[in-house]
Amino acid sequence: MRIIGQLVLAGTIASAACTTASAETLKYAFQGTLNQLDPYTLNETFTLGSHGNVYEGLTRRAPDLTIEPALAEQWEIIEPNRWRFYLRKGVKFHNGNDFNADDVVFSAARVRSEGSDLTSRIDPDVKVEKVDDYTVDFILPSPNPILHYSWDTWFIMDKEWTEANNAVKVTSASDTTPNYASLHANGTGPFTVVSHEAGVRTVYARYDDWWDTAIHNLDTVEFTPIASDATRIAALLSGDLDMVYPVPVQDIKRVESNEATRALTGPELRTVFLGFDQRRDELLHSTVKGKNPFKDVRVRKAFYQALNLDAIRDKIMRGLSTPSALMISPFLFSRAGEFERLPYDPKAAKALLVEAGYPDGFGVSLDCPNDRYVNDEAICQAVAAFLARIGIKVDLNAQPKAQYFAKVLASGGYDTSFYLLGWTPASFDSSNVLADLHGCRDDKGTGGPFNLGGYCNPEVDALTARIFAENDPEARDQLIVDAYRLTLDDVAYIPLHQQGLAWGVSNRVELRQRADNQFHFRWVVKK
Amino acid sequence: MSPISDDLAMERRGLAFRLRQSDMLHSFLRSKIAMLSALITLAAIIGATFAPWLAPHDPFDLASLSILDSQLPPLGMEGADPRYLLGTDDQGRDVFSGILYGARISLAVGFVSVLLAAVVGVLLGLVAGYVGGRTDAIIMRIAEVQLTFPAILIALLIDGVARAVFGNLDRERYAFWILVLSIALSFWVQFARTVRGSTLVERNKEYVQAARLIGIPPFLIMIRHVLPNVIGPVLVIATISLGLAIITEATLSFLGVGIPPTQPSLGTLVRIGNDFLFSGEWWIAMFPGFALAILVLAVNLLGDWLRDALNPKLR
Amino acid sequence: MTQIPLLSVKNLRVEFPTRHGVLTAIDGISFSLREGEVLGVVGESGAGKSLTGAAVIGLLEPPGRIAGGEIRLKGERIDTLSPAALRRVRGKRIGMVFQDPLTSLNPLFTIGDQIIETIMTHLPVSEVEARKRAIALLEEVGIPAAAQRLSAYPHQFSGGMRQRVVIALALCAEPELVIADEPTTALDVSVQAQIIHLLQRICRDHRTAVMLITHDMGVIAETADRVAVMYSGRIAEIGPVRHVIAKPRHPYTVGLMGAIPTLSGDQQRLTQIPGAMPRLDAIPDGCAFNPRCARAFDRCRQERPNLMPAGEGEAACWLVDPAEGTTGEGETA
Amino acid sequence: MLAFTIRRLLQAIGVMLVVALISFTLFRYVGDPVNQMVGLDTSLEQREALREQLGLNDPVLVQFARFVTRAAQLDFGTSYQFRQPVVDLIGRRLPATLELSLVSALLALLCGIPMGVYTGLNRDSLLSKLFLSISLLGISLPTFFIGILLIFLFSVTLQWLPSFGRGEVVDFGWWSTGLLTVSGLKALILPSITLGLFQMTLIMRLVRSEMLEVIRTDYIKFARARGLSQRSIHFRHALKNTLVPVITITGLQLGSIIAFAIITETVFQWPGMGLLFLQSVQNVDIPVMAAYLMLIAFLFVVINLIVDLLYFVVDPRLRVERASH
Amino acid sequence: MSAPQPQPVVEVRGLGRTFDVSRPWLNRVLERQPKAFLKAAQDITFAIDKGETFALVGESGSGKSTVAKLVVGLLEASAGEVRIDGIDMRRQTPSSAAMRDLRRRIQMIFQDPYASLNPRWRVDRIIAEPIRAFGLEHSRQAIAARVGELLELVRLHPRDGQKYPHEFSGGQRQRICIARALASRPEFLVCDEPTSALDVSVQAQILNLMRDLQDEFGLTYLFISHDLAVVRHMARRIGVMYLGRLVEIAASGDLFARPQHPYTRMLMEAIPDLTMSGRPRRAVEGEIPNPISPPSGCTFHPRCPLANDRCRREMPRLGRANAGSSTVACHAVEEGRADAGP
Repeated sequence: MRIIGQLVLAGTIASAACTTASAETLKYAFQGTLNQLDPYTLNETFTLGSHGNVYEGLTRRAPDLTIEPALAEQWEIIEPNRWRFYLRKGVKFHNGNDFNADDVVFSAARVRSEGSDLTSRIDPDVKVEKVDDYTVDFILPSPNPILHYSWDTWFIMDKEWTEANNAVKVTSASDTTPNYASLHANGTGPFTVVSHEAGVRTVYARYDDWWDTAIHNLDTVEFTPIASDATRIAALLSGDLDMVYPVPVQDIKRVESNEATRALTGPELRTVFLGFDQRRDELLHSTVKGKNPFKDVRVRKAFYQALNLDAIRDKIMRGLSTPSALMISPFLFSRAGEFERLPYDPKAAKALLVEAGYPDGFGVSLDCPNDRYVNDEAICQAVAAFLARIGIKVDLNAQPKAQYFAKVLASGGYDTSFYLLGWTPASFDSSNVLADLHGCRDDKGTGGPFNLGGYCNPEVDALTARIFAENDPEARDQLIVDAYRLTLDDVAYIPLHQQGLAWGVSNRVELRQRADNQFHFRWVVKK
Repeated sequence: MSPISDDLAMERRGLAFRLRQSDMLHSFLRSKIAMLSALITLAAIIGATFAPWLAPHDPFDLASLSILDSQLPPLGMEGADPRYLLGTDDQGRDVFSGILYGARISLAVGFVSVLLAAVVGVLLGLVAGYVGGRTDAIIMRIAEVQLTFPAILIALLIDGVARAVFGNLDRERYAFWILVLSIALSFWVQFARTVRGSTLVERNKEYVQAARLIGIPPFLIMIRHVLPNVIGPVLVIATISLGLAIITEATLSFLGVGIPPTQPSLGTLVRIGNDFLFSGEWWIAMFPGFALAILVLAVNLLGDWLRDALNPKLR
Repeated sequence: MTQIPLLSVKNLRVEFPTRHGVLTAIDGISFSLREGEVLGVVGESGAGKSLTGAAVIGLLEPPGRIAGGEIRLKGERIDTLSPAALRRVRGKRIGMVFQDPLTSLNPLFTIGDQIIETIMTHLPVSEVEARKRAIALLEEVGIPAAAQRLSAYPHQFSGGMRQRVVIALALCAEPELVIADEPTTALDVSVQAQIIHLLQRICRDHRTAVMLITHDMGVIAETADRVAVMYSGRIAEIGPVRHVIAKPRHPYTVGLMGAIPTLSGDQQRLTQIPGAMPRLDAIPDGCAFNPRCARAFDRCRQERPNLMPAGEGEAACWLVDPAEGTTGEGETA
Repeated sequence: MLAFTIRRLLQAIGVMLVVALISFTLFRYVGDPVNQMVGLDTSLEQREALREQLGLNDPVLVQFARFVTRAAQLDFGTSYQFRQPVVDLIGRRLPATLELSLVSALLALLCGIPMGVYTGLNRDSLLSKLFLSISLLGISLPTFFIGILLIFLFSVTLQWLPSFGRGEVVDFGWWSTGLLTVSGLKALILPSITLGLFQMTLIMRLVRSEMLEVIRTDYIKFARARGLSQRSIHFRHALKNTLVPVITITGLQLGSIIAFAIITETVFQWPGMGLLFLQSVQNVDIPVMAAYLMLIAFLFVVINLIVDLLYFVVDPRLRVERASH
Repeated sequence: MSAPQPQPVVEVRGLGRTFDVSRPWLNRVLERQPKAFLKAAQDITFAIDKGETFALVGESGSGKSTVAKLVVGLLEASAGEVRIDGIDMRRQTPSSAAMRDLRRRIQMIFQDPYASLNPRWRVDRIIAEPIRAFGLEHSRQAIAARVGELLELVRLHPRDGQKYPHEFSGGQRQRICIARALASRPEFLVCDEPTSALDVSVQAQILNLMRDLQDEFGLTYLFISHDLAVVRHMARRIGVMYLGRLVEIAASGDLFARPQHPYTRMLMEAIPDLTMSGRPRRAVEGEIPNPISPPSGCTFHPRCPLANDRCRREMPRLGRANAGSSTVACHAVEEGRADAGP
């Protein structure tokens, strides 16, 4: 680093943010911001992914997303309703404290306390018991085969540290003084937080006393949020950054063709789909009055068959999407291969519309986010164009996610007739898809909270209930297949595709890409 | 007063006169730049007005778009489709048609917002200048508050409000008015200040006193006597504001407050094309950007010339 | 006398190129000034009197230009000087006083700044000396407490005081000639008299010649030695003041004199010259005054008269041409 | 002058109260902040409880009164998205924006004024026309596009300058400056050009037209008649007289530079207040939005005050003392 | 006077107008300044007979234009009254028929012929405006005919109505102004420096025209000017103003033959002598003081060669002078000290 003048020297010494540039610094950017460090404040992929470098859960996931032991060395279901976790010994938090069962019990309580956004990680009725310093039991009200599926993002905090810093209460927005834990971090993970300036920069450093063997060779990691696609890509291309994500699909070619960079792509877990309001007797935003055309399965099917997903993949997604027959990624359901999409057939679609009594089509507005999914708005435009060909006039209402979600979710009174949404089951399991997206709901969302269109088939609900209780994997999968078949026959949704992940990576860097779009430094090797 | 103006310039007031005076026409014909900019502006207005008849494709007609035709390069490049002179964008829209239709929207936003700003600004300016006193003070304080909210902030706020209030309505329809309102809101102040200034001068002129003397009511005096005499600078500001409004619209589209991409303005086209700048499809951004720059440049040059031509001190 | 006149203007033509063709604003005028002499230039607006002053000092505004003739200062041609050389003449050898003292002074500088800058531009003096001289000048033009007033700004002076400052500025470098363009028009009657007297006194004391441009016959009558009456870019009549006022030869001068109300109040009607001065782009053939002249005859409509001797002065009128056999003597109505 | 200052300050407080009230009325409609604060699967009851806790269910006037009372003590609450006191957040971002704005304004002034003087004096010269054309380009392209093109040229293609961020900064207490390191200065170049171009054009054209008017005034003519040198006439007498409008416009522009920084900061990922504001709008972070708008209004008012005081310096006619005889 | 006096058309009594020129409240408090008032006109009293021309003369700032505006009602008076044919203008409600009729009967001619015509209006529309406003004619033909008539009256051609003001010279414009003023068939014309913006030869035309019109229509003029010669030529009686007050009123001939007030004398002496009679001149001293803080007592005392202590203390009132028709506000005249000079 070159310095101008003496004054600066003094300043530099005072400045903690200044780090010496070395080969082992990783600089990367993401489109969104890391708002705070408290691991329970926001249930959102990027935030959790970032925390995953600092904090650890009892389990963790490998690059292929299989569950691995982490802070728990192993676990067993000692009774159908009792799971026992054996904790790893000799693990130290970044502040030097030992990790033990007290921390797990504490974290289980804190993650379910008021203000936590991750309360769903552990059911409120689950009791957590310390057996000894390194053994913890979880007592469930009913059997749950997927109890630990999302525990890779339930991070264990240090009880002593949290209490000492008066941070037991999860930071709430209404607090006038910030929670210590939202500005500081103390995990067991491979990296410590050196400095964190929300929305500007977060600097991590290697944690030398990490319990696991480090594959990475990093000393420092520097994260900058860059919202503008063009700027983010420019920063990668110009060599200012080692890694950026996401790379807009149209720029993949450019990143690939650049000598010093490459694009890592792969399918993501999220399924993007279209939903209909099938609950109201008259659509809120449509030219059809007095009835709801989406209650007619022929109309839904016509919409389905009017869309050419291959064209959307080739042209909008640049090949970086997998048209999907199911509402869940094939990665997350082993028997997904048994399902196929309905064929693209505009003629048949038109015929279905005529049959349903809409020979001239009708108008409906499509709610669409424009900053949430890959090319979300472009997809909606393409959908509008395809539907236009069978006589459906679509008014596209594309908005930033803030306004979009405020409108279409339960809090906005499910104010939508036709919408585009993406879904990754938090538990990585079909039960979540069936319950949250397909469960019959009332006006407040009880039942299927994210079933925005109010699709309802009691048979599906019955199957879903059985799936939750079934511990035998094969029988369970069969039940899931049966449920999916029902929903597909109903054309409950139009699944579109699993969007692709695209990371731009400098050739100086080796790393592993995970399908859940979490970026973990622990696999990064810098040349 | 310069000696020569005694001899030559018989009169230095009145826009009508100056426009009618062949001086204006002469200076216009002499200035090649003014001619060219007028020509371009005219061409843009005609192109925009008659876009539905001139454009080879209708970029707003979703039914005619085929995503399979997207990202085709302009003629002369490999893989070009002869149907698309300047190539197509990510939705398969013909860029050339998009520019024509986009100019239509940009100009519409510009014209309507400037018109609105001018009407509001001129009226408030007239009243403030003519009535004076407390009315004047209040109007000018409002203008001051207004100045602390630049167009961008206003648009962001109004857009937020509109989304909440009209959220369920067709956005394509109200987005236009949001832009118009935001731009007009931040532009009226300049009109008001200028008109107020000229009105302060005019209201003390003797022709106004003559009108007061025969009992013409103040409102009629303002409209009939003062207004026509303060309209000259308004025209100049309007022209310059038009360019600024078009640019502001484009800028706002970058922040996602602009015209929705199904019916893109020039600015929205640039914003969309922005995403393809690095990926090699430069034509999606550059052609509309070029068109935008030329249009605004022409309007600005026209404004420049108008200002110089209308400024008696520079003759 | 064969002495070289201080200023001699011969056949001066000033033109303005316009798209309608070239307008001739000053059409071949000639006159001269002796040292210490006061020449009044009188005429109605548009007659070209201000332009004449601007042409002499080289401050014609573009596109106006000197298209012919010559201007000599003590025999040296100044109309052909380079801009830099001309700048050394301006202020140094020819001073100028403008009409409006309110706008003649730069409002953002103290009068001291302005005077000292002007002195130091033209005279090789130190700032201290320049300051002394500035104070002396201000005292001479009748500004009380001059030393303190140096640091005052123009807006702190009344109109009459400002015009005194302007005169001081014009006299900074002891010029040989001062061109005063309507120096009293913007002032009140009582102040007018003071300024006229000041100008008279100072020029007499310094032996400075003055070209006094005004539309006010009264001012001329009080101040000038000789007077040139201008009409439509030409000199209609020139001669000793007393002579021109008492016995004008040119019908225009006659009309002009008759149009002025007198204090004696014995006129029932004023003499009025019908019509107005022609615009520059519509100057009639022959004598420019012929359409308004009651005594015009055919020759006036065809041939343009030049100055010819008439009494003690000269007049540009066919009526005074001995060939016409008229005396040309008008009577003040 | 004291009276003047006091009056301006009182007006300023009035303006800021109005700004606050308007902002507040509008915020109600910008969106539901709660949605942004929690994950998707938070229940309605929890959301409602949070809303109640935040006081979002109170009448606007109550919220406004609360806001004003706290704001008077410099307490703008806690950011919904960052869970940090807004004052800290803005305080950390302020230096970045101010440095960028000031450098841009300086750039605009240092280039704009000489170019304006030149073009005003040499109306028909080729260089004038070139300046005018270049400057017109500055207002004919949207800022974001200029920014992207600059990045494309200087960062991606030539790799001379960084494409984003502030580079290395040096802290002095709470103020962090990028002006003292090479990388900080390099990082400043593209954003300040992007931001300053528009203002430079404006100033240049303003100076030009003022110059054109001033050189036609009587006092300039009189200065010529006194044989003063060209330089003194143009740069002493004329330029000073063009300053009053230039100061006014520059003052007004400085306010809008800070607002325009939103765009530039977005394009260059400049960690300033504009970026913060945009993030806040997207995330319905009402406390940050309110504080930002108040700060903008405050800066504007302060700049206006400075401008008015500068008038007194430049123009003696405005100084209080009356003309004496 | 013994002869029965004709009833005056215009009576002005105690007319005054004060402008508040104080600095803003806060400044006054902080700088401990009192409120400041500009007494632009004070205690103005005169009367004009039918068909007569009464002139007000004075230098700039003397308040003569303020009086003109007060008389026609363009300015609200702070004190005093203006009676037209015995009707007090200030007592009328602004929209009443009586007020409308008063307005019709009083018209004004302004100083600047360039500013007094709306440059965007055709001349015929300008002249027709009062006709329409007072509803004097209704059909379009009648209005056009009347406009043509008026144009001819001021020696212009009816066709000139089609032109715009800028197509006319200054003198012609002033004729148009006169035509407009005459459009409402007024009886009383206030002429505020009607020729001071014009050249001498044109001034003569306008002055002659005004006299002709006066003879033709029996008009009454209030004629305001700074030019003593013009005033002498036009007026039968003259009032001299100084710093907002009338200091002397006299018949024209008397005033010029025997000026009483020292200020009047000073003005006379300041006039450049065209006849070059070589009449002795006394240097005029000083300038008009700031009207916001006028001198005490007689406001002329700092410039007056005759001033004594009483003049510095006491404000003189208009009173009949010992000679001729004059009324003068001067202690020296009253005390007979003035006759020593000039």
